[in-house]
Amino acid sequence: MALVDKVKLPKPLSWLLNFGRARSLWVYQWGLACCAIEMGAAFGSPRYDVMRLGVIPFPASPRQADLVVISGTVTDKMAPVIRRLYEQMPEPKYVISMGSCANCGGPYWDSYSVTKGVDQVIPVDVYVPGCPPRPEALLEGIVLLQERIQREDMQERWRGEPIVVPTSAPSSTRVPAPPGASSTASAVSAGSAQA
Amino acid sequence: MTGALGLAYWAETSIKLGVALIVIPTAALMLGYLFLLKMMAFMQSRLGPQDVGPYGTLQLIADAVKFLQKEDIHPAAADRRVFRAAPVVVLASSFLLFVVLPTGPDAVVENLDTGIFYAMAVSSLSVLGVLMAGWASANKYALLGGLRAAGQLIAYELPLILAVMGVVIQADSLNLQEIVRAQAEGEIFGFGLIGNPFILTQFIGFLIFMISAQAELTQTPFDMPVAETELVGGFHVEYTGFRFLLFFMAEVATAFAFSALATVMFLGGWWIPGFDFDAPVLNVLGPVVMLVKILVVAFIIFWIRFTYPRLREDQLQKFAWKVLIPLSLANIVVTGIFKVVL
Amino acid sequence: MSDLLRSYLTVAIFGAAAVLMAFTMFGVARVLRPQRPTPQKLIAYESGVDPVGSDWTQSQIRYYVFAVLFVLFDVEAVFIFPWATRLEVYALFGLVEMAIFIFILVLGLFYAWRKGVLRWV
Amino acid sequence: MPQLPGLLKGLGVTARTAMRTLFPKRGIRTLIPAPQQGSVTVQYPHEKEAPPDRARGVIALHEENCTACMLCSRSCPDWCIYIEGHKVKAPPRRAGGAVRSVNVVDRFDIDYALCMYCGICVEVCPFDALFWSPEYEYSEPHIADLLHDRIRLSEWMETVPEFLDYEPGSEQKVRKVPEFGIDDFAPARKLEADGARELASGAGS
Amino acid sequence: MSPPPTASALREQQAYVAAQAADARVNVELDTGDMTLNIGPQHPATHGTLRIACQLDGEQVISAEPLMGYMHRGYEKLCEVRTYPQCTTLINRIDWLGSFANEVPFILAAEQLMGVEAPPRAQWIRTILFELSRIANVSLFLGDMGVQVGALTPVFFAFRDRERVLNQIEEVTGGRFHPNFDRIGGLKDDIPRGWIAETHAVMAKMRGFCDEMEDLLMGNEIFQTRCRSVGVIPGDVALSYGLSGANLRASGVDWDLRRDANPGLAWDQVDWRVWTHPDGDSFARYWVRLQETREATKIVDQLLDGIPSGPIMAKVPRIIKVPAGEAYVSTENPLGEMGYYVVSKGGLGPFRVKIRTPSFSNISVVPWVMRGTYVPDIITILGSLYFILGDIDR
Amino acid sequence: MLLNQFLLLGALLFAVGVYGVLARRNGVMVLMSIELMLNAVNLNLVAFGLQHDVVSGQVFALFIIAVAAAEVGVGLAIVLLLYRNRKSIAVDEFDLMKG
Amino acid sequence: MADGTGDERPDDQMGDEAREALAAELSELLGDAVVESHVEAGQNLWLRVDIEQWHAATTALRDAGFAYFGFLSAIDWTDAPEGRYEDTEFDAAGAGEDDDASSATAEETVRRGGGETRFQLLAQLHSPARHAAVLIKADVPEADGAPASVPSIIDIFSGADWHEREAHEMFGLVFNGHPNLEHIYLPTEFEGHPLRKDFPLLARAVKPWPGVVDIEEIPPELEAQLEAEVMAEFEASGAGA
Amino acid sequence: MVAQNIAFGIIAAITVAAALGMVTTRNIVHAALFLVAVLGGLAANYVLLTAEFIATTQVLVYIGAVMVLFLFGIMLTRAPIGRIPQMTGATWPVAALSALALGGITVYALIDRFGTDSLATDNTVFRTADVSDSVFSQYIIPFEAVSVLLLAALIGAVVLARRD
Ligand code: SF4
Ligand code: SF4
Ligand code: SF4
Repeated sequence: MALVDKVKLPKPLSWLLNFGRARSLWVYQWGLACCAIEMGAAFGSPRYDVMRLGVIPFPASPRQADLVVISGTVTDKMAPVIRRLYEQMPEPKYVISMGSCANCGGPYWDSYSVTKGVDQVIPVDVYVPGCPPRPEALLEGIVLLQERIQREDMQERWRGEPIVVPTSAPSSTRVPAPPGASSTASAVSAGSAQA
Repeated sequence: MTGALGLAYWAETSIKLGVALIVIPTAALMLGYLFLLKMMAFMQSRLGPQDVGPYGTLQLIADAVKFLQKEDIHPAAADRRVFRAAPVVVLASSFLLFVVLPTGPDAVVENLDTGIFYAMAVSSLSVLGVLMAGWASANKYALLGGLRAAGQLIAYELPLILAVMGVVIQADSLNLQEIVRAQAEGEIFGFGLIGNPFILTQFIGFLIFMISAQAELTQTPFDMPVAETELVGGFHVEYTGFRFLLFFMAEVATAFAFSALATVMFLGGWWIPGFDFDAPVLNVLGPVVMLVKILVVAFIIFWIRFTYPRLREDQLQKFAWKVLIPLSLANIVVTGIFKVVL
Repeated sequence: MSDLLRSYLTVAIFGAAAVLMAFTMFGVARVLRPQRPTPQKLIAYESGVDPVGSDWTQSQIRYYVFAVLFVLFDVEAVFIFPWATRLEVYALFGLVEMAIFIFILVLGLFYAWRKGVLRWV
Repeated sequence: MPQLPGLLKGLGVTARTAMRTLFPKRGIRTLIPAPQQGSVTVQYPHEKEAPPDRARGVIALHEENCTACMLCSRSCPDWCIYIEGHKVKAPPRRAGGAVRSVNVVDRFDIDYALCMYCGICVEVCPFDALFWSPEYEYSEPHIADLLHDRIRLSEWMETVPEFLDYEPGSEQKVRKVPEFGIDDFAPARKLEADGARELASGAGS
Repeated sequence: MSPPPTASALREQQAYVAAQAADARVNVELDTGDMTLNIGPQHPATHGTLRIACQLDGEQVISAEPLMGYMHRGYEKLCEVRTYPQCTTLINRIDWLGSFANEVPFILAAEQLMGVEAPPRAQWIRTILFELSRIANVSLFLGDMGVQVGALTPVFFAFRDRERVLNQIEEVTGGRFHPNFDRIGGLKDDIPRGWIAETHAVMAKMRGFCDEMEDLLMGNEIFQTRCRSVGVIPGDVALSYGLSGANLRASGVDWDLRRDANPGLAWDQVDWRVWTHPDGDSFARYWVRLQETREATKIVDQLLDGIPSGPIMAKVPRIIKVPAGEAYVSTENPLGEMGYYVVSKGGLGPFRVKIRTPSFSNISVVPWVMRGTYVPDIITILGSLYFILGDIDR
Repeated sequence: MLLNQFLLLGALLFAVGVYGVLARRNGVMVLMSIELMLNAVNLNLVAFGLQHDVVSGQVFALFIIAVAAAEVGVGLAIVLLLYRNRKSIAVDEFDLMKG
Repeated sequence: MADGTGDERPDDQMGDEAREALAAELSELLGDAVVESHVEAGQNLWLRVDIEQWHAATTALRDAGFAYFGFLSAIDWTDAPEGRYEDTEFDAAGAGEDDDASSATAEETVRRGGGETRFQLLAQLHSPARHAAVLIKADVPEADGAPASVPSIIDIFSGADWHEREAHEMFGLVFNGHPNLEHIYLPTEFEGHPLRKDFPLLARAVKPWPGVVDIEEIPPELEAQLEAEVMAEFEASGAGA
Repeated sequence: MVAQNIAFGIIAAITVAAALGMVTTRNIVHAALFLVAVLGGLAANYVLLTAEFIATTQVLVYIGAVMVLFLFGIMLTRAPIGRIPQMTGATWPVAALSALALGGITVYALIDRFGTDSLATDNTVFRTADVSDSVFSQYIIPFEAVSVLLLAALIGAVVLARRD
């Protein structure tokens, strides 16, 4: 149906479209556990105010959301719900996994009722470490995600593959930040931070 | 008929249409950006959008671009045709409102004789769109939200209409230009320098109008139908992408239009004290004056929205039927008495 | 063509413009957006669980009474509008007429109030 | 005092906040809007606030001190520290001493995807080899990259702040953070370069 | 200080119930058909993942049954396979808004079994941190309640001012809200230089925040219309459901473990009072919490000025083994009575830990209190009962 | 324009309305068909008014709109009442004489 | 102020004598229902009642002023394979050094209020008026490998509803008279009772413990040679001087 | 004139189509929405007939109020999405025949009687004021009667909708 996945778009146009997606991430108001409070702080606290970056925490329904932050423990009982809500979001959609619990079970790695990582249920675009991650850490994850969306290849994305960023170096050969740099995150986000 | 610009009908209409097509989305964007994003942020000691464009001005543009790329979902159980038509109905209702808004002696799309009556009629169309959306989504939250919204819209439509009546009695006309003229040429207690903005004599009417407008726009404290914490957004729960965008745009554009109506009817409209009523220069200055007044009124609407909690459904119905409607009827009678006696 | 018809032609054009605008956006979006429906995606959203019960409901009878009230008062407003523009001409006579009219309708409102149907829910 | 209706008071609160945010300046410059100063927002990617020194952001490893004693790994509630090492002979500490047998860390990984940032490992380490650094910016698109190896962990040493002084009345002693130098964490690598490891493993097989 | 609330709640509640019963009768005759509405597990009103299955009759609730477990993480089992220090850090995460307060009763229970007592300095600092986490926790409620009734702004104010408290907590413990700072026999570390003065300043700010909330939200007539006489819980019902904390005190029961069963912290050293409210409705719960936050800032101020000097750690072995025995210690946490029933067999870890969490009991009253209310009231009542998911589901 | 344009349109709508009233089983549908018929009449009234250059046509139309509104209000209430008692709004199932 | 108050009451927390007195009083009140009572100085008061009289005893306590429901739960007294409540092989290695914690593991002290069966029911009730709390326990006998059903007390304390459901889910206890004994936390298809000691935590069994000593020893045949090399280097560097 | 006729043609076509849709659709909400289209078309016809006030009233009262009432009524009597079987009774052929016959006769009569009488729309415009004057002089009694009628309808609706 869509033409975009068949036709190569001119550079400025695809830049604009990527810009729209990257800079208007309506994020779903949905928290799971302790991390949700730090997420709430990132979204709701004037000190962090994620709206500056174009991440707008308005929608309460997945239908209007572009981004979901899985913030907290994913239990086996919750996993199908997460799966469904993720499915109910319209494409293109992005997922940030926030905190150790969502990354791979965290403190409850040996529990009988906790899913060991949300990536067993839905694909994840960015993992934010921490327990809980500071709100700034979530912001860093969001900046990283925005960078990646800005460089995304729409054709690939529309066909359903997760984010493909052609220019970024394979992660295994990543360059550690030079000593003294305050940002030790990946080169991509460091670039954005100085931009 | 040749219009003010002395052009043929078609040329003139095309120009007006063009202007309107630019003005309406711009108005929506401006209100959205200024109040919905920035003003709210400042009231909460935040900054609001800041990174997208200078001071975040491009935020809503980015939103629009994004919404255009979103997948379009019709829930399987939904009634597709009605589902699709609903936002268009709502948008058309708010578009049609703009037809009669005067911004200068000649700067008006069409100066309909039934002016305000027409405005009330088209604004009531949005109820239909809301009910359609709520029903067609095949979703409980949406249906509940749609019904509540419809119930609220009709309840507050009445005081809205009745509050206007006082102005109509004072101005002796339904025509919005005539209403502006009546304010410009009127005088209060012999003091005619600033004319007679009807807010002075119709303060009760103005209050009722503003309260009802707030409710018609489903803004807090009357936003129970779209309450996020209960109904996850009400009738537009299931809407995605640009269809949601249409609802959103219509909402903000209607807010703009209602502020404009309030300005025209109660705040003296585009007229500037000291000018001739028909001075052509007002065609240029008028819109500016209007814009300033509209922004003031819209500011109040959004200010209240960001400050207040919302009323419960039964409370706001009670308020409409037991307070506002009797009050506005009384206002009509009192205004009538003054009109006849004085 | 009379002025009147021209004015309303403009109104029609504006209405059409609104619809057209919606459809243009629809067209643009159609080109740009992906379309990957899955069965899950098309289920009604209900806080993430299976919708329970049927997808429609009935509202209560109260809604209906409010709607009737609204219709009747709306009709009343239709009569008041022209009256209001000509009140100066009708003077006291018109005032009394309308006062009676409004009074009778307010009686209805009062009746409904007393009967306790002005309670939402 | 007559009570203002709550409705108006509320409007006053929001309006006041908005004014304070928009026009924070005093005196003649009151009329210049300066929301960036008036708001409490720290504009994250452009400006960064330093977290408190004790903040538990990431664990840094001072490799020189680590004896691969496994204590941290054992007391970690999440089982997320992976240590491997081998024994080498080291010269005596002072003249006349005997040759010592020391552990060299070959692998020291912390899985930050799993870690619960409790600090138990830092606390139990008897040799002051682990330190908290307040850094937090290490999100990754691939979960495997959240496993920080000993090189990455050693680099975090750079960012470890000094320990804080205490309020009066305390009897705690202020500890010191070891100096971080690029040579300091080298011994393991140097020994590696010397071929000790190859020697040992070659002889074992 | 707000004007004292009037106690007309009971009569109003009766009228309300009667009116609703009349409505219910009409509707039964109408047989408008039941509708089941799910609120949650994903729903903005449920602070996470509680799910409330409501049977509705039109807009009225016939029955509301909380379905939980979407956040059940199995603390009690996990505690059995962890050592005491590992448990301490795990149970931080039960009530994630007031985490330091979670550690305290557990540590106290372990100390009771071991027969050690923390030195006074540690006790004072514990109490300060305890009250700070209460402020951090309840101030979020004060704002969030606004969201539940539809006001956008209060929650931003709450987050804004709460950050200051979190900063203070983090400066001492290193964690914004999972401090893991309490140790059996004392504390992990002492407070850094300059902290006391800063905290005094923050407390003043928090009092300002309380005033702001009072003007912005609690004094607002719309808020009062929404909350008064809504969700009335009489005192005896509250007791029988085991409600605790501000929910209990808002029902007129004068019961506060800090005063009535002080298990060895410094509350008895300072001057403060317990607030109760006779109405038992949503408004009363908000009112009581607002007063308690104020009171907590006063407690902190007093405690800060009187911290005794000395060590922060009692003599305990480096590897902690708790002698066999059983102990139950509960404290007045931000959400209510949180208690740990610790059974030890003398090993490195507890044999069984029963965690009595306040929210679990507090929310168990929901089916009772929701009957006959309106859909929007569900949200108000849930909001005013104030629960934390981790605290319900554990 | 011809007078008959409008009259014929009115006649057609009226006939359609008649069909609706007779053929539909659903009470609400019947009411809606009646509305249709009333509107057809209204159209004729206004057209005739214009033809004869009197305003009365419009005034009558106005009154008819008012009456129609009242009619719908009561009519729908009756349908609801029937529904309440019979769980159905199929009109041909009701034999009102039998009660 | 007429309301919204709570005047400071004297610090009348329960002393040990009062606790003893209360124990005596309650024992008397409950009569032969009480199997045993126990008071721990400065702490808590335990009452062990006969399971048959569980319902009657709770009612009596409620009527005696203990109307504030605390909690209800159970204990499984069997030993679990992976618990840390006793030394495991790993812990033993590190724990040896300063093991001066008193290890009074005599059965009586472990089971305050006693207990002979595998499962024991446990509840706590407050009396706000007396500022006292009591922990009541009852042994749940086993029949055919499953715990016998116990009487439900939700007609006395409405709040016990969820607590009993939880105990049912976690321990498999069956409460007679409970209207809705379903899973409260776990998905309906979940099998087993997690808080029973024999319920295994799979993740712990599957994942290798990273704490096992993973240090490669120097092969003994090379030891002397390496030692000499190191010594030589040490001396060559002049540090030995 | 031509423009008016074209406009009329379009409007009439839409109106008739919508009317037919209304009586044949099997989805009751669709039927209501078709009725909205019919009413909208009629409003446009009123404008063509220079009855501006009636046109606006049509929109305000019919579309904005009566149709809302209908939709409420529909949702009160179960409005499932999708089709309702048996919306049309078994007697529909008879009904169709009668309607056809009626329509045929009327059409014949109209054409016979009025033939090609034309309407002069350019010189007569009834403004709102004219309607008003007429109501408040000539038709004052019906006007007051309307208020009583409305009151009666209101009481009727309240009584019917409420049972006690
Ligand atoms: S990662 Fe830590 S803070 Fe986040 S939800 Fe899990 S336990 Fe809570
Ligand atoms: S901080 Fe805690 S969880 Fe993380 S590695 Fe250290 S001991 Fe393990
Ligand atoms: S970091 Fe410390 S505890 Fe861990 S192995 Fe090294 S020396 Fe031992």
